Amino acid sequence: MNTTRRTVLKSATAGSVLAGLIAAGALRPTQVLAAEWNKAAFDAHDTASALKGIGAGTPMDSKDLILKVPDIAENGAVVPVDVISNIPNTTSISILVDKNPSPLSASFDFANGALPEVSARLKMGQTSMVKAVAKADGKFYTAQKEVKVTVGGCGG
Amino acid sequence: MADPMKIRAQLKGDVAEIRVLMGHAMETGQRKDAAGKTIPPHFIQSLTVEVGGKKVVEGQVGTSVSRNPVFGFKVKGAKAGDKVVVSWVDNKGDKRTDEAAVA
Amino acid sequence: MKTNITRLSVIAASTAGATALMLAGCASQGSQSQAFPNHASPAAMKQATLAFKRDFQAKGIAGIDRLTTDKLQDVCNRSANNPSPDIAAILEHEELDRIKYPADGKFLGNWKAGEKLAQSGTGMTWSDNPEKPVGGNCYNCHQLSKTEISFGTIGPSLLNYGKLRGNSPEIQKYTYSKIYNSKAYNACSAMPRFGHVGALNETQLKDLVALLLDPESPVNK
Amino acid sequence: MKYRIAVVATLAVAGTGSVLAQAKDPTIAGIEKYREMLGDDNPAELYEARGEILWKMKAGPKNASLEKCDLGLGPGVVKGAYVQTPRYFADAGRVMDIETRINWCRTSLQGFSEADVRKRPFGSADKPSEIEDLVTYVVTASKGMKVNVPTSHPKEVEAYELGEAMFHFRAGPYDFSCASCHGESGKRIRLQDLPNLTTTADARRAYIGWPAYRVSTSRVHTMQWRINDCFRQQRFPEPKYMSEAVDALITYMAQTANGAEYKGPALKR
Repeated sequence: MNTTRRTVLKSATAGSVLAGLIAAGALRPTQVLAAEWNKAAFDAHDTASALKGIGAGTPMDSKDLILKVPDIAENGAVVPVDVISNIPNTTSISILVDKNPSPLSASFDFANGALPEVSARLKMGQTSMVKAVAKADGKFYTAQKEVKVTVGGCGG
Repeated sequence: MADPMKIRAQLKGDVAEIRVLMGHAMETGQRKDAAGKTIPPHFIQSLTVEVGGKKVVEGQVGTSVSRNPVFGFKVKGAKAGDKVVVSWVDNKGDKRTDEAAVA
Repeated sequence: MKTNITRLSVIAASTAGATALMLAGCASQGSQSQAFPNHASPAAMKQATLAFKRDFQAKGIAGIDRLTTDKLQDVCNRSANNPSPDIAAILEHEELDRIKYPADGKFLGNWKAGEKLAQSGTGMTWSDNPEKPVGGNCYNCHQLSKTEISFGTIGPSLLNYGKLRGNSPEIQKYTYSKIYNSKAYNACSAMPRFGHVGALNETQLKDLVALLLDPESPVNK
Repeated sequence: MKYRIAVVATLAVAGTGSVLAQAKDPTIAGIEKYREMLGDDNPAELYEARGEILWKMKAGPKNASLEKCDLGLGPGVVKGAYVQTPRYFADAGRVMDIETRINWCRTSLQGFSEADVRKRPFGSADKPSEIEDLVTYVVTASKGMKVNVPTSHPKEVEAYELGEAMFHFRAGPYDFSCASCHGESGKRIRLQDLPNLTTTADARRAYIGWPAYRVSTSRVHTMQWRINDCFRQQRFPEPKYMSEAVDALITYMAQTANGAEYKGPALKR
């Protein structure tokens, strides 16, 4: 479902493809207005299932996908994450935290001049790999980095 | 009612840098209150950003986005004065739309 | 350790009754005197005492009786934490005499339980549940292991504490004593008197001694 | 007495994990990068926006807004007021910090009772208190201005001296004073730097970081809260909200921090 949603955004400028999809029954008309929340992907309890949920399968490592995270988080409640894709024709970026109860944190589709870049702030329950996944020309790419979540304050 | 969003859209060259701050609990559904009762999940699920009448970003988010979320995007080809409209919808159906102009 | 000779002689001089075990135990660590400046005049300190009585209220387990200072606190407050060597020696002696040692004569507990205790910073505050065990607060102020990168620096690093000192009965007893009542070795030390005030019980103190001395503990790995 | 200081110096050099060695620790660099990446987008802005509405809204038994509140620079002047408090207010006959003063206006102008404003000073992430919103609004209006707390009135001198003495008072089950954590330079609890509030440089750095939105609690904390929670961690009983004792401690810190540029509510762990 998510794959089709992405196609929709990407082809928002190419009306004919869209009309074709609707005609072919691949899309319900409501999906054109607002994609349904990808419950399967967000509810997945491990990274592999979450990746499957967004249609990414096993993404390829890419040096052109830049993931900026702090090495150490002073607190896991807010971990700043920046993702920049230098992969041509990137249309979407997703962010995952391997060890969170639900690894998929967020997924963004870009169109109409939006650069394939996003910054967000995530919760992390513990030290974990953070992954960025980008989609470009139908292929999925990934980059990952570890963020150490520390115990802070007086602990009382 | 949810707090109004804080939207900043600043033009650098022909790229608008958009920063959005949303007031939301982003409750995971895994926390317990003082009485030990589980607090039900309450979180933003989707957001959209429009610039100059065109949808530029469509996002879906889960419970692991921090409380009072902050997002940053960049949009090429924007002009000063372009209207930036940001909307979000949460899992309870609450929603909010706010706007600002590219400066 | 030879570099600490000055420190050793200082301690020996300041606590006339110092034993060999103390000297060995304090060799490279010990507690630091609080050397911060206190310009507050005695008159201002008196006003402060009154203000605490007037403007503070009991909450949870933290009663206003906590504002009543004992002799040691009084001396430290009045001397900006620098009592004369003679007075410090007397105070340290008194505190040493107050230490209650385990009836079974054993000082080593379970280092794994000790590590958990060392991580915990809870206990004794007005928001703490008095039914729950008090934490050791160790990492708040000390480095203890290579694995825990989030550690404080108010107290000295205790990394390799046991490796550096061995595990002799004297060291065990000194370590137990130091956690039980740090003021027995430095009258105005910044470190709480965990055993003396009943924050940590005998089992907990032994677990912490094991954390510091057990060769298998992350402190000595 | 000098020898004790010398001993500490010896320790720092000889200690196995000395402070000097830790200064180059990658952990510290990592934490610095984290703080830098947090950036400027501060949820405190949500509090500020609500606070402005509350400031201008008619409320209380007298159905009045706070727009005529005198925060020290004359009725209605909000800009710059924060960086000139705590100060002596003749109408109240005492030194007040910004929070005490705003509440004074809520009682005198809006007709709220003393009990009303003391009822729930510290809110929660789910339900911030009105005073937290109001304080955030007022302090944000001093963003970019220099801390310039008056020091000449006898009551201001007295408050400073009381605050300083309280700062050094050790008591309680753990023998802690404020100075136990904030009396030496270059120390930290866990990974959090502890400003030495007896020095100008650190007092400035600390003072301009409050009020703050803390990500660990997901809410704005005021300086009244900051002092309150320090005493909790100090294992003391609770300081009374807006008491002269609390305002004296804030005065001590603010006067020490004079000259610092106030950056607005901070975003921190």
